Amino acid sequence: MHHLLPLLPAIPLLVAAVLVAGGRRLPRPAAESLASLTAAATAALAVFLLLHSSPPLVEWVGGWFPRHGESVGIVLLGDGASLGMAALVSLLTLAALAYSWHYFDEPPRGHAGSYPAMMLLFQGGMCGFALAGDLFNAFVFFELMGVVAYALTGYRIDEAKAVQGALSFALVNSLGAYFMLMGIALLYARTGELAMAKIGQGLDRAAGHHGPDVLVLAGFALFLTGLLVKAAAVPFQFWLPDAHAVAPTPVCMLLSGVMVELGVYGVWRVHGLVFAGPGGVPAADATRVLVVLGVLTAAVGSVMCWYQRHIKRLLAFSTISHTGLFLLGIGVLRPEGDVGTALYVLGHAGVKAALFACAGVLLDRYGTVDEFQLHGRARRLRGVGVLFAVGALALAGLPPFATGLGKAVSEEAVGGPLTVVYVLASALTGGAVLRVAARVFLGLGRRPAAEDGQEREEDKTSGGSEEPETRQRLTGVPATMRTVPAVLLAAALLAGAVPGFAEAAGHAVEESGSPGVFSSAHWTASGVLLDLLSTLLAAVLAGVAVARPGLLSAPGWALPLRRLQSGHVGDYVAWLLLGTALLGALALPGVLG
Amino acid sequence: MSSVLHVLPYLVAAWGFLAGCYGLATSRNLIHAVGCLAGCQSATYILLLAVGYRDGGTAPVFSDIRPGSRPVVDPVVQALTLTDIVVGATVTALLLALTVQIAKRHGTVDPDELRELRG
Amino acid sequence: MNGWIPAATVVLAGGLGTTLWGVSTGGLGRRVIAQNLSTALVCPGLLLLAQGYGRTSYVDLALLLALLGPVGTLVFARLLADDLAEENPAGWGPTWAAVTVGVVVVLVLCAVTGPGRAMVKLLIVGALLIGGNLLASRALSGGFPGVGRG
Amino acid sequence: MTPRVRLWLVCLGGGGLAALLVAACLRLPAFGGLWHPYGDRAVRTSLARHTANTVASVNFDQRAFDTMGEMTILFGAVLGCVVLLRQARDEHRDPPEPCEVVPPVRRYALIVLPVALVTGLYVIAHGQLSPGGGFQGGVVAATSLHLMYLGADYAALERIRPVEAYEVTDALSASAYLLLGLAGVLTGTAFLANTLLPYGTFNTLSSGGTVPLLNAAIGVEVACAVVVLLARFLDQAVEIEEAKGEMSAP
Amino acid sequence: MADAVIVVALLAVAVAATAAVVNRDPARQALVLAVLGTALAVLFTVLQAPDVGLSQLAVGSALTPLLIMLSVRKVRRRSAHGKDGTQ
Repeated sequence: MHHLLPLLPAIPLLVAAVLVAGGRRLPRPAAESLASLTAAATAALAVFLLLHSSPPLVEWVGGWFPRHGESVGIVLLGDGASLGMAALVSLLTLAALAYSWHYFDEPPRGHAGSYPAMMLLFQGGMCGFALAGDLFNAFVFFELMGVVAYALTGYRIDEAKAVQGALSFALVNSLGAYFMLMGIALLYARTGELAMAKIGQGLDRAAGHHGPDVLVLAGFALFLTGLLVKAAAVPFQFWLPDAHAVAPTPVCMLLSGVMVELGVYGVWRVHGLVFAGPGGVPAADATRVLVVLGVLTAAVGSVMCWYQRHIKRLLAFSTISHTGLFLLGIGVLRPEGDVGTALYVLGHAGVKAALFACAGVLLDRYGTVDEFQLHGRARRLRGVGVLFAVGALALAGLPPFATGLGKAVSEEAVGGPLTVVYVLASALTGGAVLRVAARVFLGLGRRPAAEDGQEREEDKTSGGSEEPETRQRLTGVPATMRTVPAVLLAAALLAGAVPGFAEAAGHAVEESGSPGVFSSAHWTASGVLLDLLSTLLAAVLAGVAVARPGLLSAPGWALPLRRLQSGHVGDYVAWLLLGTALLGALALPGVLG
Repeated sequence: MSSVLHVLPYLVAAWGFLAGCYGLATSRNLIHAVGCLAGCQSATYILLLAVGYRDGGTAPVFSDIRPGSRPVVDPVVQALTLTDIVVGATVTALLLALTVQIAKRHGTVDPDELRELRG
Repeated sequence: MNGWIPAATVVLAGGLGTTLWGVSTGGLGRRVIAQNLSTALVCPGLLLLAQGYGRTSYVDLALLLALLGPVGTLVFARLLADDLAEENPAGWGPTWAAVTVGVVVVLVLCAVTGPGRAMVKLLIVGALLIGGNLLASRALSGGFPGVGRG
Repeated sequence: MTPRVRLWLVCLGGGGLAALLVAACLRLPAFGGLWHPYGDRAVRTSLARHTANTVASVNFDQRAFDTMGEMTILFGAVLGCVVLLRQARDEHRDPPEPCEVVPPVRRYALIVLPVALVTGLYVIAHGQLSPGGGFQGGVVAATSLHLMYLGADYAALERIRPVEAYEVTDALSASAYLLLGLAGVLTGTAFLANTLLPYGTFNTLSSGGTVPLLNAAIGVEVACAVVVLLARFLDQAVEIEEAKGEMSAP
Repeated sequence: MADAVIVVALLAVAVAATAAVVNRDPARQALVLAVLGTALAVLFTVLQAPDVGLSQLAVGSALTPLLIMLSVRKVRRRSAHGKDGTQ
C-alpha cells in the first residue's frame, strides 16, 4: 500500500510531460480530457489511500527503509492530514479543469496541451508538498508549486496587471523560499538530518536540559517565513491580492482554495514534527507567534475585504482573513483546534472556489468585476446569483456548511475572547460578499456613484477594465461554468451535514497531529448559535451597506491600511524582512527564559 | 585565525543574504532586482556547503582516490546545493520572462512607476 | 602541505582582487575587460588547486571555465556591442599579462605531471584558455562591427 | 510608501534579521567540524552500491525523489517561459538582420562549438564517476549550441536548432525519468528503487545500477530545456516586435 | 595555509555579492554577477565540492549572463522603440 504514495505526485507529473510531448498533435478536447482524467485518477488514489491510512502510511522512496533507525532516503508521510490535503488538491484541480473546459481563448500556438499540463504540474507539486516528510523534499515541492503558480498567474500576458501581479507573487515567494532554505541549512547543521521527525529528535537531544537556543529560534523563524509567505499571513500577505485579482479564474480557485492553505498545513506539519519537542520552540511561544499573526491576519484581511469593489480582489482578501483564522486554530496547539481547522479548510476550499467560479462567470459575461459597474446588471443570471449568495452565507459560517462546522469546532478550541475574532472575521467577509450579491444580482440599493469628484488612487483596482478570459464575451453561461460552483457548494454542504464525516475527518487528523485526547467533532448548540450569529451579522452588514452606503463607507483610519497595499515589490520585500524579525521577536522569550 | 574562520563562512552567507534582500527592497529596476535575488540565493549555497565542510576533507568522489584513504566532506549538502542551483537558475529565467512582459505592457521596469495594483 | 596551494592562493587573491575591482568600478569597457580577465586569472588558480589537493578530477573545473568563460565574454561583447563601439576597449596589456600567467602555470604543471593523459588534458585547457582569452579580447575591441537587430 | 520610509523599514527588519542570523551563526557547529552523520551514511551507501561519485549517488539513488522534483521544476519553468514569452496578439515577427562578425571570432566559435558539445556529453557520461553529471553537462551542451548565435548569427543558430524537436525531447526525457521511477513500483519494489540493474564494477561507466540511466535522462532533459528556454528569450530579443503605432502610452 | 585560500575565496564572494547589489545598472550588474559566479566556483572548489562548482560554472558563467543580457536588450530596444514612436 505505502509503495503507492509517491505516485500521487508522480502520476500528474508524468501525464503533464506526456501532454507537452504530444501537445502539438493532440486536439484540445483530448488534452483536456486526459488532464481531467488524470486529476480524477489521482483523487481516487488519494481517497483510496486515505481510507487505508490508519495506522498512518510511511514510505521511504527508493526502498531506503531505515536500518538501525537510520536511513539515507526520503520519507513520505501518508497520514490522514497529508492524504486528506492531497485528495483535496486533486479534487479541486479536477473542478478547476472542468470549469476551464473550452474556457481560454486560443492556447499558445502549437502548445494546446500547455495549460492542462501546467495545471497537472501544479497539482503534482502540491500533492508532493502535502506528503513530504523530509524538510528539503518539502522545499523542492514548495518551489515546484511556486514556479508553476507564477507562470499560471501571468498566463494572460496581454494584461498589464496580470504580469505585474505575477511578478510580485514570484519575487516575494521565491525570496520566502530562500528564507526557508536558510532555515533548513541551520537545522541540518545542528542535527545532521533532513527527515522532519529525525530533526525533531536531534533538536531534543542537542538541547539536553538547557532548552532551545537561538539557533533553533532562527531556524524556526526562517522556515516559518517561507511557509507564512505562502499562507499570506500578515505582514507577508501583500502579494496575494495582487496575484489573485489577476490570475485566470480556474487558477484562482486553486490558489485560494488549497495553495494558501498548504502554507498553513506546512506550519502545522513542521511545528508538530520538528519544533514541538523539548528542544524545539516552547508551546507558549509557538502559540504566541501563531495567535498574534493569526489575529492580525484575520483583522487586516477582513477590513480590507470589506472596502474592496473589485470582486476577485475582495475574495482574495477574504482568503487572507480566513488564513488568519486557520492560523489561530492551529496556533492553540490542541487537537480540537487542528480538527476544526481541517474541517474549516475543507469547507473553505469548496466555498471559495465556488465564489471565484461565479466571479469568473461575471468577468466573462460582462467584461468587468467592478461591484459598482455591475450594479443590477446580472439580474438575469439567477442561478449564478443564488450560488453566489449561498456561497456568501457559507463563508459567513451558515450551518450546516463545513465552514460553519469547522468554525464552530475551532471556536470551541480557542475559547474565550478569540471567539470574537472568528465571528467578526467571518461576518465581515461573508457580509462583503453578500453585499456584492445583493448589488450585482438583485440591483438593490442606489447605484453607487462611480467617482466622488476626484479619482482616488485606490480606484485603479476597481476591476472596471478587465479583459474577459474567454474568446468573446459569453452570451450564455456554459453548463460547466454553472455546474462546477454548484457541485463545490454541495460538497461543502455535505462535508458539514453528513453525519459521521466530521468524526472520521477528526479521527484522521487526530491520529496524525499533536497528541491529546479528543472526543469527536460534531455540531454543538453553542457552535450553531455562534454560526447563526455571524451569518446574521453578515446579513445585517450587507443590508446596511446596500441601504445606507454612507454609514459603512471607508473611514479615515482605514485609508492608511489600504495605502500599505502599494503594489510596489520593494515594499513587499521590506515587510517580509520586518515579518521575519517579528517572528523572531515573538518567539524570543522562550529562548531567553 | 582559526576561531575567526570557525564562523567566517556562516557570516559571509548571512552578509550575502542580507545584502541581496537590501538590494531587492531598494531596487529601481526589476532586472536588477532579479539579479539581487540570485545574489540572495548564492548565500544559501554558501551556508549549505559551509555546513558540510570537514577540515582536511576532500571531495567524496572516488574516481581518482581509493575509498577510505582520505576523509571526505558531506556529500548530502552538495547534492542539495546542486538542486538549489537548478532551482535558482529556473526561477531567474521565469522572473526575467515576467520582467520582459512587464516592460512591454507597462513601458517601464522601474517598480516606482508600476503603481497599478494599489489598495 | 605543499607549495601548490599557497601558489594558488596568491594567484586567486590577485586575480579575483583585480577583476572585482575592475568589474565594479569605472566605465563599461573597463568592466568587460575585467570580466574577461577573471576567466584568465581564475583558471590557472583552479589548475593549481587541483594539483595542490592531489585530485586530477578537479581539472574538469578548469576545463569548463576555460571553455565557458570566453563564451560569457562573447555574450557581453555581442549584446553590448553598441555601447562598446564608442570605447572599443582592447585591454591588450592586461590580457597578455594574464595569458602569461596562464602559460607559466600550465607549463609548470605539465612539467610536474609528465607525459600522459593528464598532460594532454592540461594542454587542452591551456590552449582553450589562451585562445579563448585572446579571441574574447579581439571580440571586445570591435568584434561585432555590424550588429543590427540580429 | 516613500523610499525613505521603505529604507527605514528595511533597516528595522534587516537589523532584526541580521541579529537573528548572526546569533545563529555563532551557535552553529564550528566550520570544518567532523560530525556529519547523514553524510557518512551516504558515503557508505554509495560505495555499497558501487557508485564512485557519492554526490551522484545521493542525487540519483538515495535522494532521487528530490531530483525528480528538481527536474520537474526545470520542466515547469521552461513550460512557463514558453507560455509567458509566446507571441501576443498585438505582436508580429520580423526576420532578424544578419550580424557582421569579424572572421577570427567566427572561426573561434565554429571550432569551440564541437569541443564544448563533446565536453558537455563527457561531463554527462562521467556523472556517476567523476565530478559532473546530467545537469552540469546538459547546461554546457546547450550553451555550446548558442555559440552559433554569438559567433555567427541568429539564422545560423535557427538552422541547427529545431525548437519543436527539443521541446518534445525535453518532455520525453522527463517522462523517461518518471517511468524509470514507476518501473520500481511495477516490479514490486519501491518508487525510484535502484534494484532493476546490477550495480556493476566500481568506477566503470556502467556501475551504479539505474544511476547512469537517470543521469542520462536528466542530461538530455536539461540540455533540451535550456535550449528551449534560450530560444524563447532569443525570440523575444531578436524576432518578436510590437505592432507599430500601438505603443502603449506611458 | 589551506585555510588561507578559503578565506580569500570567501572574501571575494562577499565583495562580489555586495558589488552585485550596489551596481544598479542591469548590464553592469550582469558583469558583476558573472564574476560572482566565478568566485563562487572557486569557493566551492576549496570547499571540496567540485560537482557544485561545475554546475555553478555552467550556470553562472554563460547561461545567466546570456539570459539577463537578452532581457536587457529586449527592454532597452523596447524603450528606444517607444521614443521613436512618440517623436
